[in-house]
Amino acid sequence: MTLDAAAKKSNWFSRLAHPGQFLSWSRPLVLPLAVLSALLFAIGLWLSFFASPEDYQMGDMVRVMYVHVPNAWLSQFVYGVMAVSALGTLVWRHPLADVAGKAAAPLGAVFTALALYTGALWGRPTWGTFWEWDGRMTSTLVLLLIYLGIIALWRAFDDQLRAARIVAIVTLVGAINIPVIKFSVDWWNTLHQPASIFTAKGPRMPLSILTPLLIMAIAFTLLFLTLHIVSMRTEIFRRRAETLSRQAALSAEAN
Amino acid sequence: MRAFTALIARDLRLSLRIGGEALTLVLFFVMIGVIVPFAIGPDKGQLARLAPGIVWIAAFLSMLLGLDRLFRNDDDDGSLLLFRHAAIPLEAIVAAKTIAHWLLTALPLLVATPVLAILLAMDFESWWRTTFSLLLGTPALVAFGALGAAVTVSLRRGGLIAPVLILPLCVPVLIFGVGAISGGSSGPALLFLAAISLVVSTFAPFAAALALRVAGD
Amino acid sequence: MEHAVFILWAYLGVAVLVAALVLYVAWDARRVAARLKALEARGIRRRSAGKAS
Amino acid sequence: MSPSHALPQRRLKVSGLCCRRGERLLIDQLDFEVAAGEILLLRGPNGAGKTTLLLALAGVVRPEAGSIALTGGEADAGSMSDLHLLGHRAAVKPRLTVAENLRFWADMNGGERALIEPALVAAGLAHAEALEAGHLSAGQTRRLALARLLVAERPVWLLDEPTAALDSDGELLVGRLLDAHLLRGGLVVAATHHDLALRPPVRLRTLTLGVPA
Repeated sequence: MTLDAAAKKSNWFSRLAHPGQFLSWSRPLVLPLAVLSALLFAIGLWLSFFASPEDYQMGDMVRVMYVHVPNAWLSQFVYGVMAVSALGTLVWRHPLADVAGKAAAPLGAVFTALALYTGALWGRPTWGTFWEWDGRMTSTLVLLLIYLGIIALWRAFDDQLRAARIVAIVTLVGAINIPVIKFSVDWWNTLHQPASIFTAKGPRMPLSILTPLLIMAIAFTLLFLTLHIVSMRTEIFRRRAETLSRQAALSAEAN
Repeated sequence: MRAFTALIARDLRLSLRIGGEALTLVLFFVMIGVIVPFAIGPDKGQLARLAPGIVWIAAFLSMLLGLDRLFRNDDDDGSLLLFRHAAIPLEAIVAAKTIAHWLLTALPLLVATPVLAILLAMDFESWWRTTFSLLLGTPALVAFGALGAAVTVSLRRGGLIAPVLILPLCVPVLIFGVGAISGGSSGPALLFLAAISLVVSTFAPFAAALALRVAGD
Repeated sequence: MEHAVFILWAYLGVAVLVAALVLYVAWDARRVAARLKALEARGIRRRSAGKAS
Repeated sequence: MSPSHALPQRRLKVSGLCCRRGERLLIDQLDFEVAAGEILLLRGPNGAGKTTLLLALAGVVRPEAGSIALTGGEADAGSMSDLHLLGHRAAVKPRLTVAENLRFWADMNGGERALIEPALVAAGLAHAEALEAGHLSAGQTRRLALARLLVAERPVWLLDEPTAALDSDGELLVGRLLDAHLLRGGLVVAATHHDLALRPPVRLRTLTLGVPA
């Protein structure tokens, strides 16, 4: 039995990922990201409302797609971010990975809820129902439940260091659900349409619809990145504040 | 191997000696079968149609009920700490405890399904299918349950949060479990169910053991 | 625009929830920063403050 | 006790060990070595990190920095089953009899069932063999926990307050067990407030852990 605590690597990544370093390099990023995101939202919204044609099949309901698809994409992307953070927590025991995972969970839950909400509103006129137990909707609902479970688990622990590693295990196990969502449309084909952007033969939609969709997707992704960075900074500050107040309590006891 | 079987034997013996635990679980399982006709009305045809799903839900809830005991007792009296230094790795210990838990919580339910079948007006064919699908599916439920129990072992209010965590993971088991019962093309669903059980009960001990190690740190 | 109601509700719901999220994140950031500042103003310093920031 | 054939020789080497519990750095840059046949006593006030150090040595708590090496085995792997940990909690099941408890741990830790009887005699529990462990007193439960160390022979013992809850007879018992273990080439790290009743030619060292900052 030989136990060696991991030697500190000092490559560029671990230096950038040090919480203190992260605080200083992320600060100037927040405003530009927020502005860029807002700008893209303005363009995207204008395009999707006024400058895009009606779909020959879906009619004007195509406009719901411009908010539905980005949220659906984020619901899975954010989980991907959490899964990578979980690996960072378990394998490299990186404190910033804990923070990234914790900050992402509520954001992911909101985007997943929005994906379900817009999906329901899209489903009513096109399929005649708000909710159908088809593969993709069900697995997205399951994803929302997983997000909520993870948030509950974070809150149940007092010791955030231990919480980080245990939540990481749950996050990785829950990641099984992501491929299930991805393939559910093929396995369990009921109502939801199959993939139409990332297919082997390239996008299956005209440029006039693809453009606003992509712009909206990028805008939403930038919004997530902005919020994620801010939440991570908040979480780091929160941990510092907790350390300080514990210290204050200890020194008050000593006096 | 001796340690593996000794652990299973101990858990079984403890449960039998304390007594009543398996019985309580069976009672709970059957009571769901008693409650349902009150809730949806005693129409035999409707009951028979819903029966397989009700049996699965009853099995699922019973499994959640017994979950907290899986590691809690051994954690409280310090056994869990010593298991790290046993002759077999912690993963094998989790596997042994999971098997014992399956024998104590799932097997009695399988034995009790005939009672439920009569209460819910199931015919022989659908009873047989239900029992077989439970036999194939419960290992996955128990394995996910072990993971949930391991993750929450260091939490005092863990009993509440473990079901919330594993419930979404168990959804595919329920889908294919019930799918295997409803006639017609039940073959693929049964295969899927068996595959899920096999995969989950293989990898869950590793994840659960990891969680137990973290919890002790 | 035969489905204007649904489209409107979809965009409205998304706008409201996203706005709520943004406001919450901003509010949380301010609150925590204020708390940290208050603690530091009381003269409490982290032992590793020198090397960390 | 069974005839005193020698135990496998082990050497415990700790260097630059740092352990953190929550926010506090309990153990800071600790170095020591314990050889076969030696006992190391850990001293220090409550909260000084004695239990944490034992847990770190047992591989339960992961150290923040530094290394713990247990050498002398055939291979480094599997050395988790080289050691016995005796903690505050007895790991005794009240609804199993005394003998069943011991048999379980003998099986679990790869010991021999033939050692159960001698262990019960050595721990002074021979008369209580068929009793459910729940009926034992606190001191007797402690004796049962000590007997667990005897049913599976392992060279390294990590003991946390081994004499807790024991009467003076029990303290002598701990002394006898430790003497025999050390004589056979065992290695002991024990956290204790009491002086252990060890027989004089003993290779004893003491490590006093600091007061918490």
